Amino acid sequence: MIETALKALFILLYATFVGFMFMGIIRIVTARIHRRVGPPIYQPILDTIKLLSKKSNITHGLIYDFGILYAVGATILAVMFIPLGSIGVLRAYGDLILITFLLEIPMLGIMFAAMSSGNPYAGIGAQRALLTLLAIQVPLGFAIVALAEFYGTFSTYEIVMAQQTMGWSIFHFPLLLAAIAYDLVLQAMFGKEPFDIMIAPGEISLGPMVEFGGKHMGLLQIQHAIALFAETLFFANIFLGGGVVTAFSSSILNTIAGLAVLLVKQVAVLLIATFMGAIFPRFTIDQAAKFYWKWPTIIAALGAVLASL
Amino acid sequence: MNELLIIIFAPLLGGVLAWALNVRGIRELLGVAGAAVPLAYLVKLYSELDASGQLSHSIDFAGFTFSFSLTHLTWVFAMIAGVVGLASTIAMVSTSRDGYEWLFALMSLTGAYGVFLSFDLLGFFIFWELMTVGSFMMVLKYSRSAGLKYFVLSVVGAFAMFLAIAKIYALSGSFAFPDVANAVYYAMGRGDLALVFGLFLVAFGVKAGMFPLHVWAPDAYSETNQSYTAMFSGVLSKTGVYGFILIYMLIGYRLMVEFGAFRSAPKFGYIIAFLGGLTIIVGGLLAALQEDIRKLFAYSSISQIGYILVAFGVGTSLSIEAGIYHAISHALFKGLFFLIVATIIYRTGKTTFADMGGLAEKMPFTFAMAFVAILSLAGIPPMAGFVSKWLIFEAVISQNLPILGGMVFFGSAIGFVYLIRFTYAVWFGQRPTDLDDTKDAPLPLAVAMAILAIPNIVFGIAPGLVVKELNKIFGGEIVTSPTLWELNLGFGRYNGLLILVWLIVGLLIAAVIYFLGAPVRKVPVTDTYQSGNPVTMEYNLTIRRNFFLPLKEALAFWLRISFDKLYRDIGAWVEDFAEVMRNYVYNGNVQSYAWYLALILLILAMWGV
Amino acid sequence: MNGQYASLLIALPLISAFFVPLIKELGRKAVMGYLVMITALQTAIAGWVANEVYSTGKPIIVIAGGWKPPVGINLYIGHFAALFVLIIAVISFFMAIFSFRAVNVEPVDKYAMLFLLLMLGATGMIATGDIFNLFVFMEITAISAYALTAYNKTGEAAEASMKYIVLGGIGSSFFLIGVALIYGATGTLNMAHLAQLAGAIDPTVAQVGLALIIFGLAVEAELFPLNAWAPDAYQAAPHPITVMFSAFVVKAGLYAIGRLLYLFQGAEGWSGLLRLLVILATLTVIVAELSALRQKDAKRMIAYSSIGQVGMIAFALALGTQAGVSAGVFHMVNHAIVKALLFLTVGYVGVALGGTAIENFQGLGKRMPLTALTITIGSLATVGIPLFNIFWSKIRILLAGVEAGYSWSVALILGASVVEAVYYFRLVHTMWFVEGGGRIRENFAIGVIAIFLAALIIVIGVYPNDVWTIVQKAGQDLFNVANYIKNVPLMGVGA
Amino acid sequence: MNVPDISIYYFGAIALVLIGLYAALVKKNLLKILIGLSIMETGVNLLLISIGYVSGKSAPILSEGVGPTQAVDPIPQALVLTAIVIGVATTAMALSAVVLIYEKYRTLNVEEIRRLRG
Repeated sequence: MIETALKALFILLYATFVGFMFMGIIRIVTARIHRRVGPPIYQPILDTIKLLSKKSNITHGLIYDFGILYAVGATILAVMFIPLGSIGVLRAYGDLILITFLLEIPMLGIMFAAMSSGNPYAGIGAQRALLTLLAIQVPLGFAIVALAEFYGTFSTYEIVMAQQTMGWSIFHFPLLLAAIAYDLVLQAMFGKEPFDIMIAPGEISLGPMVEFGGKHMGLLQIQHAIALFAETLFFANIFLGGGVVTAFSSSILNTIAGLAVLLVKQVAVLLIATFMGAIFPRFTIDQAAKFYWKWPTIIAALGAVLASL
Repeated sequence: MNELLIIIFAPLLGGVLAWALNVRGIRELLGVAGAAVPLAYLVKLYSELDASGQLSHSIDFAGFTFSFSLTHLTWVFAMIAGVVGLASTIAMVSTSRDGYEWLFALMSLTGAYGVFLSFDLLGFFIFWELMTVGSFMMVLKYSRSAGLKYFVLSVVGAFAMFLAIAKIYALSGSFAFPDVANAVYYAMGRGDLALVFGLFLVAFGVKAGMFPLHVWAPDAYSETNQSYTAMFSGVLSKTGVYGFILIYMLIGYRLMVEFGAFRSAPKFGYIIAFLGGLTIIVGGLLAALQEDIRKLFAYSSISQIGYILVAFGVGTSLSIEAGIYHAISHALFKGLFFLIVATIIYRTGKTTFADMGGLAEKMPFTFAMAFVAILSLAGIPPMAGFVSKWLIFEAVISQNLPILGGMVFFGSAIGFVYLIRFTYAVWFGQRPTDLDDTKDAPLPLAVAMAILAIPNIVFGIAPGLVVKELNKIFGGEIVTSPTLWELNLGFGRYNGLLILVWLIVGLLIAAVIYFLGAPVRKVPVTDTYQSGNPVTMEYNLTIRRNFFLPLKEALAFWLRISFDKLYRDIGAWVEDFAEVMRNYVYNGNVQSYAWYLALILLILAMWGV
Repeated sequence: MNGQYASLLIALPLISAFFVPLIKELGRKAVMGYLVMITALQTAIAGWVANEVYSTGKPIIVIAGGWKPPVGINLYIGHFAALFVLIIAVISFFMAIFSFRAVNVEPVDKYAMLFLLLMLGATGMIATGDIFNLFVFMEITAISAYALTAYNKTGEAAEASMKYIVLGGIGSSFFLIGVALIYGATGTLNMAHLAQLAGAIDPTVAQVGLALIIFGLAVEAELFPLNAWAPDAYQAAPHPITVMFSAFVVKAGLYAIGRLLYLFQGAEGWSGLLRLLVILATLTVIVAELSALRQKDAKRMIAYSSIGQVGMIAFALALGTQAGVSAGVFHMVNHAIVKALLFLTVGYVGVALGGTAIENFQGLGKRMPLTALTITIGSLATVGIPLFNIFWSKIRILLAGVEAGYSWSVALILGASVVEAVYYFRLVHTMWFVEGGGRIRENFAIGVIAIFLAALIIVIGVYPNDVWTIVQKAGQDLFNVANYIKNVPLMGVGA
Repeated sequence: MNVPDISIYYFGAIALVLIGLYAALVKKNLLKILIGLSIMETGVNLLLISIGYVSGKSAPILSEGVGPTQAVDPIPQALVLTAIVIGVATTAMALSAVVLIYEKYRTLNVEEIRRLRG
């Protein structure tokens, strides 16, 4: 019990910290691509602390508060189910479908909170977010199907273990296709260009986020950090072999090494997304939908069909 | 009198009495009693059923033998009818104003019970018709065109079924399910078999709302008493679903033998599953584009039934069990949704999104119920809706059916999409000033909603409860359930309690951070960021129409294809044809009529010689 | 009591018809009262006969003038005839009451006479055991029907009557040719005797003769396309007469078709004739239902519907199986009740509101609730909703149809039934959910009759067992020709 | 071809029926149609009679020197008598209907007497 609690606490802190670092990395890398210096890597943490310590907060009602809490809670829930190297609180129940759903539901909380403010920008943002979700769901679904059919199991942990003997998923052609599609989907999940339509800074004033400030925004930053961590972690686990290291005799060393391996893989995923985000302009929402329903879907479907053979 | 017959006929009796007496107060009492009695009997019979495995009763009537049977399968479906039927009738206490509605609502409930409990094809057909008529009358009162569309499609379905039944009867000389299954297995030819399957597919497809036979549902579901729609969508559509199980029970083996399998799914099942998948997508996309709250849920209902069809089509024990589970959760959350719609309409008198907004503050209880329903339909763990969807996903994908897998995935996203639309437009945003003194749900509606909301949560956290019953249907551990909270499929696990606990943990952590921060101050809807414009309530701050306009534009090409229009065209064509033919044949000239006689004489002469 | 008293069934209406002119002077009320009295008496006799037949299980054979068949002419009141004579009497009785309210055109005495003759003719057609006698009764029916059709003396009535006469005349001529051919080949006119000899007749003669007889009867039985007179006549005739047309005149024709068909079971080419009849019957159903779809006049609409139902009965009778015949007889009974109710109530609306156009039915649920309710019950029953009587006979007919291998026919009939449902429900919707005028007082006697018929519909629908047993016997009577031959005491001339 | 002499009556009768039918099918005047019907009936009656006719036999009236074996079949004759009566009644009915029609429509052309249709 205590061990579980400690593990959970560790995962939570680690995920939050690494997530904030990722946010910093994104900002730095983007800045460097733009030939700017960029903020220090810990800048997001500072921002969040500032937000959380605001002396005056406003609310638009109970749902406005609860939605935020729900988003953070659900994100925490999600991260618990994803195997983190050899640490994992609920990885035995880390079902592919469950995790996919859990990664989506924080958005529901944010939507609820944003919409309850009654701000029209939030409404448009919610609409765009949902259409993006709709757009990415098809390739995402096929990618998950491909994985499940290839490995014959839905357990993320078992998939990770299978990769230790069979090699990474992306070295199998059907799953390579799935991984490409999934990576394109990640772009939208991160909310990066060219699929940052739902936030669209400068266009609809951050969309769903427009009304948030103070501690609400702070909580959302934390949620964002954890979600960023969870999404990259999930990808690294299911496509890039996860982080299982058995080279050392000490299990603590193995764990640390595993975390390190995972971190490298996560950063790689992140960087790809950042590079893509930095060079593409924003799509319109129908362009995005048509895009996702075309190439990524075809690729992922092909992968799924091949995997099922 | 036999208990099964009481279960079946109690609602009808209650309805007839309520209609005949038609005294306010007594009418409602009789109606609710009519729906409550069968439920009580079902609960009472549970232990008996558990002991014996099957309770049967048969009577000779009108020269036929009718048999009724309560098995684990039919008990589950009858319970759906019982619970949702009861909730729906309780809600009708608030929304229904005359005996007419009580009569026909309860008549259709009797029909549904009869369909579930019948153990012979003729009884099945008769109750099917009874149910159709009852529900049709409910619709006809509100809209003639919606009613007739519903009725015509239903009757086409029912007659298709009848033809199939007659074919089977001509072969077996009996209607009883065991005899029928035997006769079909040993004696039916390939062509007849395909025909019977096709006819059943149409029959049950219509009632379940399967694409492309779904077109009646949006109109019929919306053009009636919304309390009744809870039963309409929750129970009556389940009879179609149950019909698909009957296909398996009666002709499934033979179809499998005769036509083989596609991958691991039987070929005939794959047809069902594929149509089910299309149903999910079409229903869901159209739901997102509706401007009327009732229609949104009508299409949503269609879409959700698609899941059940996909599950049934795959044809493994696991997938069928998953389908039944989804039938249960669909009945629960969709019943709940329609009661919510009923409450909204009852309190505001409005049905379109454009006229609503900001009701969450005014109707907190209803909103809480809506929240449960939304989470359940959207498939958010740990709700009943998630468990059943999860089971379907696993069942479908584990059978190596990637296309179907993609379809169900798409469906879950589209669920989010239209639900948020509903949430946004009804509960949040700016409230039109004429809704400022809207009250919360009246007591009967509140009770009815609570009846349906509680199982939505319970069956999600403790899926073992349901699975234990469903396993009995198949007589084996299809889904193992080590504890009440946990499901284990071998290749996937789910634990409702753990999710709940950790969600609470997550919420607590978030709450701690939240409460560490400075206190909040409430501001009105006008006090928001509006690009620097000052805003008063005069301005419209909510997107009231065409919320998903970009989706509509992206789908423009596909939206032009309408089966509804096709059927209407066929209908119009038949009417025109009838008109022309009538005027030519019965042209009023007696000499032409004499020629007809001569013509027949000529035919007789040619045939005779 | 002696079974020979059953001949009163024929004698009573005939004699009383001739007494009508005598009481003419007493005025309209007296004539109508007389009519009610006679029909009540007829009902009593028919009830007694039916009771006799069903309790002994033996048919009553009335032998005229002591001449044994086949030389003498006999009446054969078996299970079928007993049942239908009763139905005819009961319906006539009701219509006599209805006539009080519905028939205001003079001369009423002629009306009463023709009314009784119509009843007589139909009774005779069903009861007779002689093929030429059948022709005579058919002509009595037809001529009184011609006259009654024209009774309202409007242009339409005369036109309808004229159409009926022309088509009926052609039909009966050919019927007579058929009889002549059959007689020429067998030398007998007695049905039982004919049945005995049927197998031995020259096949061509038998075929042509039978075909012509069926052709002649089909005009009366409203088979498409020989039914073109029917909608006009139904529409133009006085309302009570329309009820009688639909409830038993056409049934008598159907019965004759069924009886003769099965008498000639042994004849060659019989099954071919059956197939032709099935085709015609199916067409009848389809064309009639489609024609009813957009009618603007409710009475005409129901007339077409009636034709469609009759087509279904003909279909059942032409299946050539016991199940089909029994189902057909069941449907005959049910249809007689339902259509009697519908034409009665619709006719009553016509009388009360001055016409039967669909517009007059708007808001009828509020204006004449009882009438509207009974029309609704009749409509639901016709459409074949469970818990109403027609449902049972309809599914039996269709099951028998598929069993006999006519799946395509059944499919088409089912398709036509969809159409039927549409126009009936449009009517129901018009009555209950469209706004109409103010409340109108409803006639008590007609209300009682309508409620009685509606109750009958529901009682049979909810508990069909007893009626089914009865019609099964009647169906056997029709189908089982060997029994028929056995029951008639043929004199000397064995097979 | 060995045509029995009785055949001529048959042919005659059938010819009459066909002539009547022709009139009913082709003539536009209502009265002519009714005349056609009458001709048809006559043809039928003739047919009936000829069926019972036996060459060289006398009428079936019991009188001096005419026993049952010398007479033709009496039944068709009885039938024809009945049929003639029926035919007269029908014709009378029809003519009265025609009178009424002419009063109301002022025409006897069947193509114009079509108020009831469809």
